[in-house]
Amino acid sequence: MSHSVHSHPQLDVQVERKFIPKQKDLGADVTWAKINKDVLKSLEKPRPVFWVIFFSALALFSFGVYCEVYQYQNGMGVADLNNPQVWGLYIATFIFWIGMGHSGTLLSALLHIIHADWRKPIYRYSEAMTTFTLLTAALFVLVHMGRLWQFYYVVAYPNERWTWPNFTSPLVWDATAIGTYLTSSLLFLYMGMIPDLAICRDNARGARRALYRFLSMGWQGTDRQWANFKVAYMTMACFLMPLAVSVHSIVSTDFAVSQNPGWHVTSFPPYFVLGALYSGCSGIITLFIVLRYVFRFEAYMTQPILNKLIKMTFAIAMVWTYLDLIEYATTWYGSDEVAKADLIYRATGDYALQFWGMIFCAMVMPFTLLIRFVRHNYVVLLIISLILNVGMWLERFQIITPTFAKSHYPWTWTAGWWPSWVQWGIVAGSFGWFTMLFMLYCKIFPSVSMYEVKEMVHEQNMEEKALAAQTDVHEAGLVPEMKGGQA
Amino acid sequence: MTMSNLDRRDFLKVLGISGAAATLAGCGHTSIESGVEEVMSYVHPQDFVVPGIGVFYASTCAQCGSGCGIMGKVREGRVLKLEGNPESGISGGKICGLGQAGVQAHYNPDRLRTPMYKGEGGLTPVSWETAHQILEQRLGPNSPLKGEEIAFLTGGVSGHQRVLLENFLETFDSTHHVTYDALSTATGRAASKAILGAEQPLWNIHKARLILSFGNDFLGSGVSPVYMARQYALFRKAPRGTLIQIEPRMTLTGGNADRWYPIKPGTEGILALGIAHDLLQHEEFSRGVPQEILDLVKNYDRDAVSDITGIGSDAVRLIAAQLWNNTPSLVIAGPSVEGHSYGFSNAAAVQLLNVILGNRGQTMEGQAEHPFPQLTPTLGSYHALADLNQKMAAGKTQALLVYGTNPVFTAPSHLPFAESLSNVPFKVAFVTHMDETAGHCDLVLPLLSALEDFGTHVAEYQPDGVEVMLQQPLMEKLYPESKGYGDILLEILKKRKPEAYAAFPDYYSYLKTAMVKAKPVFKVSDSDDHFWEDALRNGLVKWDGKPTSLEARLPALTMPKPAELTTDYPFYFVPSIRPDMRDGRHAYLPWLQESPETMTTVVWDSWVEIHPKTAEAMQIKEGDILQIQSATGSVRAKAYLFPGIQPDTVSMPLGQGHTQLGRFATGVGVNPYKILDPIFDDHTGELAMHATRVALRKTGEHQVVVKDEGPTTFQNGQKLVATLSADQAKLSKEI
Amino acid sequence: MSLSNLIQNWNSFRTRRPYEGQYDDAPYKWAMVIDLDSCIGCNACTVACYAENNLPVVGKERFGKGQAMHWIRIERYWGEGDTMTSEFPDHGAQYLPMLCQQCEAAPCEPVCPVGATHHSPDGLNTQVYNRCVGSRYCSANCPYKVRYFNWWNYPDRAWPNPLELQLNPDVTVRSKGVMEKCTFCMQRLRAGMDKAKTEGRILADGEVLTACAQACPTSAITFGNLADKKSKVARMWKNQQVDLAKDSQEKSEEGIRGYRILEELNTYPSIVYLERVRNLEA
Amino acid sequence: MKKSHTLALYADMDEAANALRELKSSGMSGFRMEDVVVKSPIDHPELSELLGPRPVYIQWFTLLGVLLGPTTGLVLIASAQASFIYQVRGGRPVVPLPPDMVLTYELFILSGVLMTVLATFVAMKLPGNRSPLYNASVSEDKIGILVKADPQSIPQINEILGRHKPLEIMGDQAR
Repeated sequence: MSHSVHSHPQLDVQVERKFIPKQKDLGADVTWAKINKDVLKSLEKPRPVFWVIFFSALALFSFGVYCEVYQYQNGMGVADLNNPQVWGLYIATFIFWIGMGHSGTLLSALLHIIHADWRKPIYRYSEAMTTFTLLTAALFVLVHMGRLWQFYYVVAYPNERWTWPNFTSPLVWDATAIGTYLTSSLLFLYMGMIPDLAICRDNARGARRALYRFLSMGWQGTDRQWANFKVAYMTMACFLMPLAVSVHSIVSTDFAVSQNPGWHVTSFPPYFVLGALYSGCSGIITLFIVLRYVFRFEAYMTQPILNKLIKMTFAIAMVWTYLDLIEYATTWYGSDEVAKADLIYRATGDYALQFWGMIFCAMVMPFTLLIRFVRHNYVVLLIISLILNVGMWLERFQIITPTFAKSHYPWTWTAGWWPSWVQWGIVAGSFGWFTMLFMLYCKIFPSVSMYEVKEMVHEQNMEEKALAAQTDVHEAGLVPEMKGGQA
Repeated sequence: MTMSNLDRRDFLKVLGISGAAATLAGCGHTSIESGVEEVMSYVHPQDFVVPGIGVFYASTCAQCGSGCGIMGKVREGRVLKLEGNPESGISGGKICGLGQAGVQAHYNPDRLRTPMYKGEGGLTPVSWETAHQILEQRLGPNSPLKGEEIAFLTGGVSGHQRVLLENFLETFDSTHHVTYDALSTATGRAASKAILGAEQPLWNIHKARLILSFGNDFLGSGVSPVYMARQYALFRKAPRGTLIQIEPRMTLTGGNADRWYPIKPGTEGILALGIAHDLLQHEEFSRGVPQEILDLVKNYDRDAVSDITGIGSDAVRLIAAQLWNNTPSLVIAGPSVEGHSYGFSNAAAVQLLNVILGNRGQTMEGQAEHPFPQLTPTLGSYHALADLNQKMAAGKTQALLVYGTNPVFTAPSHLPFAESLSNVPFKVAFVTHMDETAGHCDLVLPLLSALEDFGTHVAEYQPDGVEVMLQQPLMEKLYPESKGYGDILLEILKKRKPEAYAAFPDYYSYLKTAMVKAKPVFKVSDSDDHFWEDALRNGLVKWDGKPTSLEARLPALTMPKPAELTTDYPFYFVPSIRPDMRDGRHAYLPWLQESPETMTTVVWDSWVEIHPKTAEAMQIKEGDILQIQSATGSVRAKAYLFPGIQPDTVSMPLGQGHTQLGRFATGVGVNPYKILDPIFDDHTGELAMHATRVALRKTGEHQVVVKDEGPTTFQNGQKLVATLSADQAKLSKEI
Repeated sequence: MSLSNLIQNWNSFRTRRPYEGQYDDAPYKWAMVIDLDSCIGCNACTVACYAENNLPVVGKERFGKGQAMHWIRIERYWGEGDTMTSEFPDHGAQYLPMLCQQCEAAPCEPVCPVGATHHSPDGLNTQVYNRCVGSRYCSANCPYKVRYFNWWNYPDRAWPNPLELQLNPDVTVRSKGVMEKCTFCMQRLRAGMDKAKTEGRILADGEVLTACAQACPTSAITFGNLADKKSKVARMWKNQQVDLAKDSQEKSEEGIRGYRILEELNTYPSIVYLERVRNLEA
Repeated sequence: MKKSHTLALYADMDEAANALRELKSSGMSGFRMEDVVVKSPIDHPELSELLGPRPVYIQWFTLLGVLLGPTTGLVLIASAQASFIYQVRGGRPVVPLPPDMVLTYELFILSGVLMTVLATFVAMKLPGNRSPLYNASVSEDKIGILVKADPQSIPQINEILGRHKPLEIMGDQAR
């Protein structure tokens, strides 16, 4: 037990600092009533920067819509796609968005299952992020389609011609998996929100009250409701985790079941899942910092929680790096000469900048997370988390484009293919769309789970009480607040 | 000369319609031409129209002079597709890309639809009445024109179009029919005539064990590519013959060679003499060779030849050895041999090898004597145009009729044809499309397309006896205001010489009468109508002519040593002939523009080919815009790095750079004709197309070369086109 | 209905293709042989295809973007490796007419989300334009890259009046957003097979040809019915010791030229290429 | 007999637990422990001992979902494949098992989730109306004990509830 006494030079006060075993996830001043007050306030009065973000997103989205309409009218040709380069940014960004969604599930489902309580203040927006990224990804399925107006052919519906989708196509698996994932995540998000919606209902006025009243469905917080709720929530969490794993595995089969060099890789499913979690986690860090500031969630989105999040991100980044490197290694030491040539092309060819950019952003940059300064400086951390995601986007880009550029068939190789402004516009629009939806969500629904933070507070209190009952509080040094300052 | 047992004079009369022989009026039309401008309900369709079922009609391809028999698939009154006519000995049921595109020439959106007359503001549409009035006023019975005051300038024409044309000129007491061909092979023909006694001997490609081709692109842009390609296929079957191609720039044929040698342009004759030198070491070959030749050849030992030509002395030995081992062989010369000031000697030196090797009667024969020489094609030359140009410039020509040629586009800039045109008071163009020459004319007459008009064709190269090919309309005319070439001429003729022509209501009846009159020659005992209908159905009439034998002359030759390249113009300039564009007349066909040129795969453009090594030394990358400067002029084109070219040579394809030929041709590429230097063959006076030398200048600009090939032109280890050594192949066991 | 169908035909629904003798009882299995020694690279086949199948001319700009629509293309290679082995192409160029290989186990088929491309009973890899939604997965998965997508509404510009009068009424003009590819001139086959069926027979050898085979001046393309053992194409396959249902061909001796391109990818193509022969000592 | 309701609000969980304990041990007639409802902002599993067995049946619905969903799904997919004009694709069997398994797996999860959600709403009696004795503070930081009993027992119950420092007691017969 260390016991140190410092003197404050200016104020000439003696600060007696106790050994602090571990900072709590939440401050001691967080009470149940404060939680209600803070979170409900976020629905009404965010910082003005909220509107800046919202309208910028709206503007980006509008530009994306313009590009899409232009493409719809004139054909996919405006995207400068061509015979080997049939997919371009659309599929790359599609995977990016699908991937982004996975960490929400990781936080809300897996950490729930293993009772990692630090997830509680941040899982709600992560789960919302999952839902909205899936919605954004689903947009790309449509944007990418040559005949958007016939999109319903992909859906299995009975018709007089007895035609069905082709169930052997990974794209149909995709559609099914994403449909399942979107439905399940949305229900999971909604289900977990019901007690909070009841809180909103109990405090709102006017139209909002009607909305919350409708959505909370008459939740009263009775013990029977809670008991059922807990079982149901746990069951769904148990479904969601393998679902998330299957979804990105299936997305990886879009590539892995094909013949193309660089795609026909056995390790693709875990590689994709990890990549998804990785980009999702850094996305969560980004949103953590943004929400914390915009909605004044400083009391809930605390440094200890962020630290845990960063640790998790770093660990996932390392596993992903490992999987990426074994993918290269198996190709390098394998006997598939075409795949090997493709790998060399990725690293040295027309898209070498993107390749090394990915290596730098997604493999090297995570190491900055080990620096304490980075973890504690939110501006720097925000930038780094964005860089990580740029890296992950580049990773998707360089899965698709170089493979098309240098496939089995030399005659149709392309050199330096580059997407047109329409593609970039739609990709930018998708970011606008996501941000817009997400910000709107945070403005309308509680983006911090009130009841679960209350549980956290409750458990912290219980813990303290139990400890306090055992030993002398002062001796054990378990009270984190500073004492003194009165002398 | 072989002659049939029929009186030939008689036939000349008949086919020439000289005198009162013309008695038959046009009787019932049997083609779909009948019913013109009648809207027919399918409730009562004509017998030959079955909705939904395509019917094939035979005709003749007019896209080039090869005279391939074709069949047009006609459905619901529209011609949809052309196929080869299996009856035709030339096409044998096959067709080339250029021929396929005939339908696009027919349906081309830029077809001229009304007559045009030069007024205040240039050419403006006029009615046919006006056009006829003008024609009658200028060329009618009261026309004072006589002799060389009138000139008829055409590309190669044959059959009754030629007969009618010459009959037309005859009424002016003129024989001033000028045939101009921008890709004239007159020099080569003259050399062949001098050595072998025939301008265009028959080549029995399939019988040759070895073909030594000096720049002759017989598979692509030669005299009869489809027939040659068919023969080539046989040549490649067991026992497989070997093709050696020697040329400065790889042609399509060169691309198919077993061995391809890049040679310095203009040194082909020297190489041929070098090979002859080697061959004449053997007594077997030297026997009977005159002393002049032995003296001439003496100086060309392998090393000397190797120095001049850039072909290694081992290669010279190898070529000679193979000629020695593989008999019969066939040695042919092409444009790159002829296109020099000493082109005649060059080509003659090449032909000399055939004589030395004894290929006459084996792989080379004379073409069968044509029973109707007046139907044979007129073969164009450059000097014919130059002569005409001189007369025009001197103001001797009062009226000029232009048909099937576009000299304003193809004449080099040192032949100011467009300027000379302004000296001619009356110029008429017969065209389907407004081209550069028509743009300079006073009266432009819209012709029926080749798929709408009647005609007969006789090919320059008659491989199998003699065929008179029939061209018949495959559908009704698209534009009511267009007229057949024969009909227009006939109409004037009727006025000028009504006693001979009044009986023919139209060109069709003229044609039918003439053909029917010729029936006895084809040994057909059918009735006249049957004969005619059979001819139309088959698309041709055939006469079993036997090949003639060739002579062997060994004239004394002098072979100049080509001048070295200078620092001012350090590159040889070789214009290349695209099999589809030819002299540029087909540039308005979108299928051909979009067809990647086989050797480079470039589309919709002009480019300059340069060897990668040369490009590297000059730091030129693909797509760099280069200025190609000759003593005469300069053009700018994108660089294309091409390994199949002699490193001191640059090459540009002909045919692009139109300023006026419809939307698909105008503004595409540049016209290399305009930088050709005024160098002429000493013997024939032909333009030496391959003698120009140029300098390259980088402009610093860069544009992407639009082409089909990607960044690699190699198979990169994939088994795509595998090559098997000929000694391992077991072709004789194959099916 | 479909359930009983499922149970009744379970065995046939569970069969993998191709298998030995698959077409023994079938009337037709369309196949091709392309003799690369005869092919001279003259582009007659490609233009014939434009004419027969209503292929749009896309123009320079779109061609430059790689959006050309040539169902059969002539590729010209300068060598087998990845560089020139000598300064000049001493043994000429290597021409390769590349068209849809009508693979028996076509990689494009299983990946189409809507089943727009599938295998017909006579062994063709079909493309149903009406069903296509334009996901382009088939093209992505095609190792030969012979599928062409309608990036634009090509008919808008490809056939200015009256060029559209040339269009073949038997062939659909494709609108934007659908995938297309060589059909082995399906319309000709269909008409021929229907005619033969009414006459109670099967098509004779050579009765129906694809446009490319019909045009080819050197007859390098042989097209026919592989199910008919007496047809020329079947005899050539046998002579060249290529078995439709094998993914690598054992040859009884050296010098047999028949091979299928990228056969190692288990695509089982229906086109056999015959190696180009060159007198390498010349 | 018509039952009456009473609701007591507590600031402290321990007090609420004591009140429940006393209610349970009082053994009075006219009321059953099953009729006691605790309303709270969070789940209090520690109270379940006092409240007696309150079983949850959701998992059985889930089981039903995960059994029925994939089975019907697989049969439907296979039948659809069989009825689709006998389309062979890429040489694969018309009814290929690995892809169908992928879809079956997704349907397994989807039907599981949907049945769970359905069962949850049924079990939680949602959507439903709040009882008249709902107080908004139970969604903030208070704990409510709602007792349903015979009207004559209500005063006694109120008394027991009142002994444990309630913030408020409301009900049909509230003080």
